[in-house]
Amino acid sequence: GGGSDPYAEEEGGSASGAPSGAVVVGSADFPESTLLGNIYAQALEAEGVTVETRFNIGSREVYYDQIEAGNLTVFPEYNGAILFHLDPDAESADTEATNTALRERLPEGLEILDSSPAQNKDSLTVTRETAERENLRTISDLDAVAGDLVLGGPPEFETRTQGVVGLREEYGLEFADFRSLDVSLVPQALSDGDVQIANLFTTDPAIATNDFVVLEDDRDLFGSQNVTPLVRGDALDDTARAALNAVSAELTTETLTELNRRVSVDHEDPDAVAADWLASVGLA
Amino acid sequence: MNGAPLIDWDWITRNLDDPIGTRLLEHLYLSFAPLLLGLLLALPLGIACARWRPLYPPVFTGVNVLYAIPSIALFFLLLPYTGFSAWTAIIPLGLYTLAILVPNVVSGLAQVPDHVRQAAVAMGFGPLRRLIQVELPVALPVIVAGLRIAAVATISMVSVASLVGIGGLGQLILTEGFRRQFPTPIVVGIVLSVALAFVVDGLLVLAQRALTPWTRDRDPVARARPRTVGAAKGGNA
Amino acid sequence: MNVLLWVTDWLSAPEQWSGTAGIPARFAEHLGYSGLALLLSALIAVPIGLLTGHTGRGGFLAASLANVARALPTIGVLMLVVLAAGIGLVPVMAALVALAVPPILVNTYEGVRGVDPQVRDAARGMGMRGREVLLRVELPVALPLILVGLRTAAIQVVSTATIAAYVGIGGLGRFIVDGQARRQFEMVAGGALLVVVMALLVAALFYLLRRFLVAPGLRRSPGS
Amino acid sequence: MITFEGVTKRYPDGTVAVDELSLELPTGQTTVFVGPSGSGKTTSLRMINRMVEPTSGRIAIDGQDVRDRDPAVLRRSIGYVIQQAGLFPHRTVLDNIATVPLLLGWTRRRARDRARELMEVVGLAPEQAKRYPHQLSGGQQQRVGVARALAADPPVLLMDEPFSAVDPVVRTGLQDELLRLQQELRKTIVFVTHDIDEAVRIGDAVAVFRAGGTLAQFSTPERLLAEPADEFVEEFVGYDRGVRRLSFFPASDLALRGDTVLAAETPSSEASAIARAQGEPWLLAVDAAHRPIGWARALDLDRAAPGSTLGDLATVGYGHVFRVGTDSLRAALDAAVLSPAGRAVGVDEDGKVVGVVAQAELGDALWAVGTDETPPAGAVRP
Amino acid sequence: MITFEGVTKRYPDGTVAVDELSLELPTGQTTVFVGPSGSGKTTSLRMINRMVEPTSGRIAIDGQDVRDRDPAVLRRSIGYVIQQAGLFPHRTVLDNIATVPLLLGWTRRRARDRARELMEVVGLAPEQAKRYPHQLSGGQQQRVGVARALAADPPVLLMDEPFSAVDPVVRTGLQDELLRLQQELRKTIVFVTHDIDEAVRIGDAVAVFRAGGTLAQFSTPERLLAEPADEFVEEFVGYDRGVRRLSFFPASDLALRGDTVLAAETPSSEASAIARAQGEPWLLAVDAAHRPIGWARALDLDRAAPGSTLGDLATVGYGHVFRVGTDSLRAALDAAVLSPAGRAVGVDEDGKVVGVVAQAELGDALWAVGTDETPPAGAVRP
Ligand SMILES: Nc1ncnc2c1ncn2[C@@H]1O[C@H](COP(=O)(O)OP(=O)(O)OP(=O)(O)O)[C@@H](O)[C@H]1O
Ligand SMILES: Nc1ncnc2c1ncn2[C@@H]1O[C@H](COP(=O)(O)OP(=O)(O)OP(=O)(O)O)[C@@H](O)[C@H]1O
Ligand SMILES: [Mg+2]
Ligand SMILES: [Mg+2]
Repeated sequence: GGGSDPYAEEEGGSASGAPSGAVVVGSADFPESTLLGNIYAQALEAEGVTVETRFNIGSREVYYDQIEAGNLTVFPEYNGAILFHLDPDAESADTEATNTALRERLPEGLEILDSSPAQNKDSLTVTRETAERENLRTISDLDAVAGDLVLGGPPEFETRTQGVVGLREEYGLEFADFRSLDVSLVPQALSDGDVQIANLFTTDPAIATNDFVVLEDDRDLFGSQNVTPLVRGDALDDTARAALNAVSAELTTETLTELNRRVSVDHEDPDAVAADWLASVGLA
Repeated sequence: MNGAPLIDWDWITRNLDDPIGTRLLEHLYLSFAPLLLGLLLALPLGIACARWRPLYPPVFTGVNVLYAIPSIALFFLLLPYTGFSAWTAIIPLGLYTLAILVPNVVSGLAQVPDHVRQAAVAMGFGPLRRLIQVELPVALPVIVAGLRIAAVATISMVSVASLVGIGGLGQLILTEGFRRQFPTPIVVGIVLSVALAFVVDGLLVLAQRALTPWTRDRDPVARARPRTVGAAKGGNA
Repeated sequence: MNVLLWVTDWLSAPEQWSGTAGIPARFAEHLGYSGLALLLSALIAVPIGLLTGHTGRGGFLAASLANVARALPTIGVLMLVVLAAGIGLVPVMAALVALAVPPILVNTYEGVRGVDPQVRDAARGMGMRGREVLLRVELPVALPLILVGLRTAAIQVVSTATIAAYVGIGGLGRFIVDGQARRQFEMVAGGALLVVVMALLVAALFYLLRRFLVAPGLRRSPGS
Repeated sequence: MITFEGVTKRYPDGTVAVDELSLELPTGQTTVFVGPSGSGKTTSLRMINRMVEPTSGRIAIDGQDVRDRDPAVLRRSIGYVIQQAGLFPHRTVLDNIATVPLLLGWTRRRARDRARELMEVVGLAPEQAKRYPHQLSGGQQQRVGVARALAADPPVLLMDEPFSAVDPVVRTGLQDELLRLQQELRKTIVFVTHDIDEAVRIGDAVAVFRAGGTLAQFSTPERLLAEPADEFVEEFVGYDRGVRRLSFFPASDLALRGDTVLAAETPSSEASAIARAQGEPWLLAVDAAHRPIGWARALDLDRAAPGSTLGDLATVGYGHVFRVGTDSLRAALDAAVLSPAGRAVGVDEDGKVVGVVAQAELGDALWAVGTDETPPAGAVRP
Repeated sequence: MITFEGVTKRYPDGTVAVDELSLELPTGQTTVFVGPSGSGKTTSLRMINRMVEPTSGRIAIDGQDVRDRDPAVLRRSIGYVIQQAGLFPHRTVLDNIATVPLLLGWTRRRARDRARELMEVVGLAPEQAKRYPHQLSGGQQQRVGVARALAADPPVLLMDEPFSAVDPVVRTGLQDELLRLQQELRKTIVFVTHDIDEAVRIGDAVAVFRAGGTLAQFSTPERLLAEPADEFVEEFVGYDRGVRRLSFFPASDLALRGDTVLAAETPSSEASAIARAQGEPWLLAVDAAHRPIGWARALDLDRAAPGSTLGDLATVGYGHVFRVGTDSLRAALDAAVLSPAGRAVGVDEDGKVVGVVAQAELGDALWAVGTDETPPAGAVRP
């Protein structure tokens, strides 16, 4: 389940600062974000924090402003992604370096809490069949065959440094064509053979279900994308911070992938999956 | 899909209240507001065009050009200005209704029989009083007919706004369904959207009957069909 | 105003005018999808409209179905068919045809129904058989309204074919969707402008069709 | 009195609809504008209530130039009835009629009471008050139109082809109604039609317009038929005007003879003797109430069986009758032509025979019409 | 000959539109169906070309049951004209007229030639061939409708209120046209109207329908006016039928006197002498071509200045004239009533005076109409 009517109270706007009382947890409009939002909300509630939720808000362009304005106080984010949002020219590196760079660029009032080990990174992924036929394991292995492959991914992948541009510059790869697709269509396009190589997120359950092969990012192009709570510092007390950091500590890429699978493949409700997991790790 | 049934009744019962219910209400609001906005713009515009005929061709072209702009594009283009407020959906959808409502207002007024207008002048009605007490009431059935088409079209178009994250039942379709490769929310979204369109249409018919008692038992066949004027046909873009 | 400037910049960049992702190619794709969808819709809706209008039977059913179709949310249809049939042309056509059939059907039906009963009667009274009445009298007399229906449908299809971009096939929607994803608003606006241009061309085409297909004796009847 | 003084109307497209029209329409009378299509009748009418403004010239009501008055106020004081009645489709019959009173600021209750009163005046049943115009027949709609025009009791009534959209039978009924109303109300009525019969029937005076918006003739209806001013008018009033003109001469001036009218019980022999004495070949048999039974031929009476009565032989029917008090020469002629005896039977209001018109007498009356320049005062209406 | 034998039509909703109708419509003649609205005229007409199928009974054309023929083929052999002409709005006048020939498989050239020919027959200018129906006046549209029905030269013509949508003047013109055409073509025409005047004018025979779809009377127009079968018919044919009936009696039977017709140059004194000799108070002055100049009163001649001529005194005008060869008693009566002398002037085709009808003579003719049961053979048309 998602949040209440997200713009019901918008008009008046409490742009002046943190909302009085409740912590407002948001999420973007893709399943993993909603799942994480649910996990955060429930973990906070378990610690007695009053929580409001505003889930399924559109793209980062939309919700980031809302966090800045103080209408949202806790948001599940990825450290690399916010960094590039704030500074498209930033260098990506490991988790620590990314977080350091990010903290420098975050505006007044916003901060990130502890990053979890769980990463949802961009990847280049192929079917097992292609991997075996062309003998692919790393992105560098594509060198010989890239010219025969059509790459599929969300539209922005074509123009990003952490995308087609970087692949050209870092790896020297030129693909036969780039096909832009809505994120949720990419796995299907790959398995149907509409594209031969795809930009997938590493926690996408479709990777396991379809037995896709994720090629190793041997030159570290995609940087780190650790799940990290983006928060308004003044809205959270120590209890709340501790609760969120506890979640980050427990969350791994494998767990996240499994939880994603339950939401997107088994079509379980995200709030139920969140509750389940929190209980299993003793956080609720 | 994975061979799963098209409809997962379990999901529906679990989510009946939220998000299904909330999205439905949101959808209603997102449809109603553009209609209201459209009507508020179309009435003066249509009245002006009916009175000063040369105004009509450029206005007609204008509203139709607006209508031809893909809604996704308009949503995207408005985003930087209106941001994440309902206006991002309401403004484009409201503008679209003009292509339906303006021609209907004009033709509704044009359809006021000349002898009725003459009679009103001859009885000493001033222009404004004539408009309000005679011409608009007589034009009402045609205007409401346009409103019906616009309502159905708008209700079906609201969903597109989900692509910018403001789409009522479209959210159900996009985030609950499409992004999770889960047909049930999509089917529920479609069915509810159609049902909403029918209910609203029915309510408009009832409203028209209540507002225009003089059209009753006139021509039952004509009443059952919405009237078609110019390019004014529903649909979504 | 600088939006306009960006758009002209974008439009005048030479790289936009060549290649499989250039404007001409996208324009042609868009035109192709729209034309195909309109053709399919016309093949479905015109015969049904003519028949129901001619016989007066099944008209209510056809109109009701058209009403349902009109209320369908296009992206819902699109996404459902994508889940069922995969990406490609099929979901796009399904969504566009569902969109285009109602106006064509309703206008064709109304056009034939609206033929002056006296004229229909005279045709029968002169010894025309059903088919002759339909083809020689009802169809030509209904033609202006049928064209209005086709035009309405065509413009909607052109403007809605942008959704093709969502399911990975081209068309002018690509510019809009990609522009949004990449935060290049001049591309979104440029794409929208191209769609409007195509819609205007379609309107012009229908104006010509009306001039050449509709008997001069009917030109005063409903329509543009 | 409504006065046109050298009134010209040139429309923006150059059409001269009315050309130097000068006319005086007397108060309390019905003046009919008649003429072919496009001859400027409607334009002239509409200049009176300023729905059209003259290009030059002056129109005055009772001496006051209409241009000195606020158009809306002026119009509220002038009733206006048009062809399709111009009823408001969205208002009930009652509310249609109450329109002008409400505009004048009457209370709703008073306006409605007045409307109900007028419904009766124009012959509409009270249960039609709540109907909408489309639920009425054409004739009823016209009645509502007239009632609406009369609602605020305006002294002037403009009627533009008010009855031309209804069928001939209803039309005659509406004309009768209007004549009856006018008898009572004595409004200054300007009535446009292009039907000369209607003009002659309704008008105290008739203005014949010709193409180009000029006046071809302005006179009483009777004079119009008797002396068309020129060939245009003559053609316009049409063939048949001779017989039609007979409508203006009352049958009451005819000398009726009662001596050939006998009770049906009169023995044949006695009747025969009377016929011979009068030199009349036909006798009219009447019943005890003095109502006509039929004509008997004198010849047959002679040959009748003894003991038979006049009634036994009067089988030929009596053709038509005419009402002495109200009918015209035209009706008397009609009755005579249809009578097997070639003689017209005149009856009174109750249908009792007043007498029989001798052929010579009727002939004299007819042939005199051509020479007789003015019809007698109190001429009956057609 | 078209025969109805006990034909009944009951519509699915139970309305009995035509009830046991039996009729014979003679070949080459015009039969008019007349009657109030809803009396089954149209239904009866449409059963002839099977646009409506009878519930029971039999309709035959020249003995052949229409049900034995393919409807489409049957209809192509029967012309059909309806109220608003039912023209095809998308075809030119020429192509409208050519419709049936093309259906019959004629070549386009032949069909068009035929259409052009027919345009002339019905009085349409050739330059209207390329026009579309909406560019024509109502009367012209009706002409196209008639031409279209005649195109394949069908022996039978069905006309359903063909002229009722045009104004009275045009309507009379179209009726004249039809009469002239029929004189030539001698089709079997069935003509529906609810205008009794039109029926009487157009029809060789008139069938009066009454509500419920039964026949009230079937007879010649003259007889219909003379002897309405019952009160319904009498009311339907309307008042005035007496004078109207005069239309069926030719004026040619009137005895004309030439002795009171004198050249205009006749000296007054001479004329006065003649008047005295004839015992006539009025003399008609004619010019050298024997055309009427005006009436002079014998009384005035006596008092005239010496040397003056009849023409100097004949200033009174001569009123109307009637054409001896073609006009009816009705026209003669009209002329007499309008004449200042009370006497009708009869002229020939060229407008030359044939003679003057004495009052007594006209009166006798009029009064005789009531008794005269059958009009003389070759009766003139109204
Ligand atoms: N608004 C107008 N603009 C231009 N010409 C007009 C206008 N109204 C009327 N006319 C022209 O003025 C002339 C007189 O018109 P008017 O309506 O007064 O005629 P009418 O006698 O009432 O005719 P009808 O019997 O057809 O009603 C016509 O030639 C008409 O075409
Ligand atoms: N298709 C139909 N179904 C049911 N009733 C019909 C139908 N057509 C005609 N009627 C009824 O049959 C009766 C006769 O109709 P018809 O049209 O023959 O009358 P009509 O004499 O031609 O009248 P009008 O003068 O009005 O044309 C009417 O009562 C009419 O309502
Ligand atoms: Mg007029
Ligand atoms: Mg009929």
